[in-house]
Amino acid sequence: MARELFRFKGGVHPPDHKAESNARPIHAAPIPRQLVIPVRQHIGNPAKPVVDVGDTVRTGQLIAAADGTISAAVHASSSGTVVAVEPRVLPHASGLPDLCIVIDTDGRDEWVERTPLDYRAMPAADLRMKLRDMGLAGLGGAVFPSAVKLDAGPAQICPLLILNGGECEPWITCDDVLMRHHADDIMRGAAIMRHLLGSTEVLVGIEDNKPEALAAMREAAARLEFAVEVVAVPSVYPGGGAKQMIETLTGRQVPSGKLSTDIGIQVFNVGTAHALARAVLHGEPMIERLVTVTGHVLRPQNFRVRIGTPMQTLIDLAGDREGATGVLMGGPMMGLVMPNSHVPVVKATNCILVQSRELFPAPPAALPCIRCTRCADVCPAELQPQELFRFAKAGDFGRAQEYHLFDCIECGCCTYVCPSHIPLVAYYRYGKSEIWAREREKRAADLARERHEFRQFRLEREKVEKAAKLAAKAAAARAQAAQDQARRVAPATDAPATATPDAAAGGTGEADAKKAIIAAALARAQAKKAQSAPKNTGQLSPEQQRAIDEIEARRAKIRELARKPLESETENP
Amino acid sequence: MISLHEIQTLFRNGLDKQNAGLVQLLGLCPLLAISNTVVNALSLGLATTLVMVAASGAVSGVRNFVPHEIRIPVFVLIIAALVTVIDLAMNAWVHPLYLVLGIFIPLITTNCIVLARADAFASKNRPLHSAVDAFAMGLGLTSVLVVLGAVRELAGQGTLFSGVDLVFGAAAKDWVLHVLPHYQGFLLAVLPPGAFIALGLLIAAHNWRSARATKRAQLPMAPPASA
Amino acid sequence: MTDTSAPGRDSVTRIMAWVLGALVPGIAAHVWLFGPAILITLALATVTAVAAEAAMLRARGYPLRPFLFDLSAVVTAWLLALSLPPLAPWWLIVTGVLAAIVVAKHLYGGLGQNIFNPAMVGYAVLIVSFPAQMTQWAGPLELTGTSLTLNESATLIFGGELPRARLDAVTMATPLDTLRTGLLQQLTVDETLRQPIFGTLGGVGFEWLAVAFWVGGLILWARRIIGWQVPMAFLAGIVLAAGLLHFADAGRYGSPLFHFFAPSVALAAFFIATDPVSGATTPRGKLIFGFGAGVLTIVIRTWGGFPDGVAFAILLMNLAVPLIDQTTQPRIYGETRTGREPRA
Amino acid sequence: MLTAIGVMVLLAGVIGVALGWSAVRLKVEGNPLAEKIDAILPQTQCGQCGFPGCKPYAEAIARGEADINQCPPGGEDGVKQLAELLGVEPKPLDGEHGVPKPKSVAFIDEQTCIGCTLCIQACPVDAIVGAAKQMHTIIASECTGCELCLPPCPVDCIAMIEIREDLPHWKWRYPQIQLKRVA
Amino acid sequence: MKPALRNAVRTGAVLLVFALAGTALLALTHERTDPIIAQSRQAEKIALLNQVFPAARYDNDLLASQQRVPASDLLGTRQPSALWIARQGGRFAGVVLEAVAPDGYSGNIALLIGIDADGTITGVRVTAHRETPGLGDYIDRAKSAWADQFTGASLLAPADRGWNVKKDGGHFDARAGATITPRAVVKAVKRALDYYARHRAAWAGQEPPTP
Repeated sequence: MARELFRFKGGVHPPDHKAESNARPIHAAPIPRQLVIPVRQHIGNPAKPVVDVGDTVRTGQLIAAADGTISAAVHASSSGTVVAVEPRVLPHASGLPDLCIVIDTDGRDEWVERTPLDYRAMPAADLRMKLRDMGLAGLGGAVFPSAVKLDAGPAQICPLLILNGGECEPWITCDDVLMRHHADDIMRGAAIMRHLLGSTEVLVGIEDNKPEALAAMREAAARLEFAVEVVAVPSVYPGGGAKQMIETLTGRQVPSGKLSTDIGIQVFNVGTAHALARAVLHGEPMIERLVTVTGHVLRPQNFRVRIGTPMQTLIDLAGDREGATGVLMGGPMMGLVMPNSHVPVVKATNCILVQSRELFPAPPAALPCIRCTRCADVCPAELQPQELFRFAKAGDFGRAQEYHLFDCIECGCCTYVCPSHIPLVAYYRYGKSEIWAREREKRAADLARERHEFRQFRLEREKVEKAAKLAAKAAAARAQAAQDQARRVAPATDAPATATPDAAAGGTGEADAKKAIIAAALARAQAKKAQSAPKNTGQLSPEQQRAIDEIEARRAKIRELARKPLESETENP
Repeated sequence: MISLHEIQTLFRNGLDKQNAGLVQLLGLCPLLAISNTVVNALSLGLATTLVMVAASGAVSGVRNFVPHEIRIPVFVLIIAALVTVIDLAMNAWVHPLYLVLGIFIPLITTNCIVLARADAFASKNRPLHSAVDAFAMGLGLTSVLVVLGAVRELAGQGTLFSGVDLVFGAAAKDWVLHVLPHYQGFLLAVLPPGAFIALGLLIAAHNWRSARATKRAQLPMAPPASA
Repeated sequence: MTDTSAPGRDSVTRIMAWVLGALVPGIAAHVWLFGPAILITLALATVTAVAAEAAMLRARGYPLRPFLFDLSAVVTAWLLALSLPPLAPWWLIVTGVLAAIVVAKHLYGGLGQNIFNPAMVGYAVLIVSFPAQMTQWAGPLELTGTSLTLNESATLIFGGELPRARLDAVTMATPLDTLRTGLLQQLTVDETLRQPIFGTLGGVGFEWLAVAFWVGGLILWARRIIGWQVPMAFLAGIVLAAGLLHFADAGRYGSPLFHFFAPSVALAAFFIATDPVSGATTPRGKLIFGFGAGVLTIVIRTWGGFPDGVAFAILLMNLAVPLIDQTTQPRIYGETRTGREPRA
Repeated sequence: MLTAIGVMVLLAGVIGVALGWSAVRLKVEGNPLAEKIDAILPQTQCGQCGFPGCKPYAEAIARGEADINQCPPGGEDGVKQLAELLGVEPKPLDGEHGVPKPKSVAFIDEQTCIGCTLCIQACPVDAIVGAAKQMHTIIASECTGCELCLPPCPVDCIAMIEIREDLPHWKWRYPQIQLKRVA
Repeated sequence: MKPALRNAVRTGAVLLVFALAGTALLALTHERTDPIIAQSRQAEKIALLNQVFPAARYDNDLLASQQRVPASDLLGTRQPSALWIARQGGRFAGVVLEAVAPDGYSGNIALLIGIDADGTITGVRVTAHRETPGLGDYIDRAKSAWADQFTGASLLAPADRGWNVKKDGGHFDARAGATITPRAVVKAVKRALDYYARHRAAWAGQEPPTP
């Protein structure tokens, strides 16, 4: 058992506040009257709604389909009627609305037919497609579509699989209680992952402040037919980060800008393994998850919650208290401030942390940075946070990128130790989104430049062509005029002489003229056709074509709609 | 020839808006090195002004004969010749002062402000304009030098116009003003670092003043525009 | 917008308070060895610094409370006061503190923005402008046998005069000065060191002052207020440079031990060079910064125009900090030594 | 004395010849500066600067014929970048060329559009599709918001719609720390 | 002609003309000012010598009497230096020596020392030094009258022990906190007197140069 462990650089030891919520058993939260299910719950493309207002849906029914490879489907968390497909406020720091499917539940919770999958018999690619359509996404926080992560790449093998039971953020205990009570399901999920990734070694990393979870997982591991090593790792924040867990267990670092699979390691949260087992072995899509409700509530505990349940419902279940000052989704270090307490639980919601003045006093006023480098000492990404702060603050984003701003994992260790109480992570988030916005703007500018230059080129070409055409026309007209004149002159001088051949020639001449007229008409028609053909369609990319198609489809619909009332009007009287 | 308005503009640029010492920060080497007393500062400032006026006038006069690609060598040639003439003249006729200003007279040749005005202004304008511009610029530099010299001399040794006898002979010794009698002396002001600090403070004051001026100018600008 | 992560308990005020606390052994030793004059200097410097800080904050439109209570102005005042001769006249103290707080700190943008160590700027301004007053050190009690009382000190500091004999009785050149003088008189180091002012390790009295600063420094290190890099590198720079010179010609250059136990070295190593604002920030940068300051100190002491070189050495290294920081960026997580792995 | 004059004159002659020769032979073709300026400009192609497009304006700046403050879509930020590139003092935008507006895209009211194609001809980036006597549509992702399509439209069916922030385009705000008294 | 060549000839010619004009101007100015400058230099030198050896006490052309002397430990010199011999009515009246105090706080201090025929100092001036400003630079006559206290001194007055700063029990003042510099100067002056004593006979015996 004496596995050599490695200490990653940096990290802090905040008070863990786990005991508040991890002692109580898991409660299944009742299904609320209304579910609000966002189509954008994961990283990648948002799912596309496949239901309309008025449709009745059953529990586990697909309501929005995955769009592209990096995407995941969304399912009805309970049976009922779709009452709206519209933007609603999301559990997101922005407080902006985004497309959600709203279901009024009927309380019957009637499931669609659930078919377990025989994963051993299926081709891996098919299984992954299936998982994508079952909405599998990582439950550790990043919500990356699991199907993508279960692809071991061209090599089709990923020797080391790590189950991440490191729940390092204070207050959160949903993984802890999941491991205590559902260790076997987690291990079954691990078996499926091992199958898909072709892993030869499976490690489970759990922090040593969760002895019950460690014991339960070890027991479950002993019951397996393959070897799983459950390793107790030191409790250091952010030791539960995937990269930190890898370093703790193997001593290896994921190269900057690469994926862990590039060094033959894949990491999954234990919750994801559990959801995977439910999906494959029971045919249940991802419609629920464990959520810790803690902080300023009467009975902090973990709930099994249907996706789309309003957070306030859970807070009420845990015992709402006077004096709440706000709600965080996630822990105190990395959590996001919720715009209100009525936003729905999503796949990423591991914890609802109710704040109060006593538990989370307002931070003292920020003072200037004194460059004490305590932040650098605790930064697990081994960055120089004080420099990043300086650049982000000054708007020097180029330098910030040079100093690896994008390697920042926003763990909040720097903010935690800063003696000047500077909200450092807020500056990094600001810097990152500014850089992204600038890149978007730059791409747009490049596109505009390119299109403008193409247009200039096209206009130039058209001008040349037009000039050539005009010149040709003028030449033809001159020739015609010369011919006419010749004709006018010829009959006058030589009329009788040409009279006889004229009949013969007239026949052919007439035919020629007719032919010419027809040709001209054809040409005109063709030209007209060409004119009325859509312009600017030569240089369209597939996306643009798609956008146009959509517009056309909408127009057709509008036309139809415009016709319909007329028809009905004519029918009615 | 040259309108009053043009002269005003040139002087406003030279003395304030485009001031060589405070805004363009050109010619700092002599500015910092020689501004430890008012007399030194004034003498070097006037010498520089003289060179600038002569050089700008000459450059402007020949500007139409000089091909673009050799304009810099020609300008430098003109400036160097003029400076050397002034150097020799000072050496001959105001020898004591020459001893104090020493190497800074020949260094006027490399003073960027002279070449900068020759290239930026004189090579594009008529001789009279160029001479006036050079005079204004030189005066601007001189005024900064004198202020700097006064500040440093006063702070450093508590006097004004010390060394005036070097220019006007021993009889002028009594002209020195002992503003702060029994002054301990603040050596830093006289030493080179003091020059940097004093110039920094002067630039700060100038920036503050022009910032305030623009603020003032902006406020009443809006209503007349709409009227 | 709130950043959600909960800040820990440490604060700038606590850090500064620890620094002040760690100076107490040094101050106590100072009183013990040189008489109570230092207390007057400290008090005057503190009052001036706080007043100047408040005035500048007000002029720049900043709130007074958080910035005055961060104690950084008091730290600057104490460090400068401890670098001055104990019997320095009041105007010298006030000028130095004003140069430190007004020029070096606030004209550069206030706390966190000052590229130079304010206390050392104050010291440099004083030694350049008033070298004569800055070399009037009180002799250690052990040698003079008498020291000025608090009353006498106050009289002297605030412009009153003392009988010349009384003054001569208590002032003498510092050991560093004496060594320099001796060497210039063609005496060898050994001959010079036989003079009474030299003790076993450094100067009589001075060596104990150094030890007291060491104690304070080690407290700061144990409390993680300062890292080990800068003090160790600084001392290494001192010992190495002095050792090389001493090894090359023991007759002309003082021993590393002597330099090591100069109070200014101990004060600089633990309290001044470790100033985070004006120092280097990367781990390797801190080593270079400290080492460079140490070597420069010896170089300036040996060949410079002023008796001690610590202040100038640190100011010079302050200048080099941006360059040092930029060129010593540490490897980040997942980055190979030779640079980033090419993207797959 | 004569030698000095001789040496100087000889030197001057040689250097003059060398400079004159190299000025012709070593001339650099093209204008890399204009390209750098063009890269800063927003590529709206709106012509508010008085030039037919961003590139002509960039070339004019490079030649010193246009000032840096004539591009309202680039905003004060753009002026600042240009000033930095050219090493001159930044100045406020010239109001004669318009004022910066929030970023918008054109939107065609399809009920009113008569399909005259005039806007298609006006669009500098070919972001309008459609045909004669059919309704036109704007490809929003390619519209630069230049407003050049507004004046030619005979029925005023084009409106500029401000781009609202949505989730994918949302940005974290600059952390507000109130240290300094607000004057 | 090729365009490059044509351009080259044109620019070459223009620059040549300007060089010619410029150099001619300089040549002219030089012609005019050269004698005046030479005069000024002489006057300057003689003024300096007169500071340490009053003009009233000699009647020869002091500048013309310049001699080169080899480097000497007593003068503190490492290179040959100059001395000037003053005569009154053809008789030896004194000498002006260049000496160096090598042990200043920051290196060499260059001195000019005038000694009359009796071996009494007529004046001492520091001509070059790098002493700390405000601390050791009061030896410079421009800063203080400190150097004047040597005037009238000789090897006998003060006596041997007296050739020291007061702090070391000698006769000469020194400011507190800066004794290294004056110490060095006092010693250098003393050694120059020794040098004088050793060579006086040779200088006095020399014939005055015939005019």
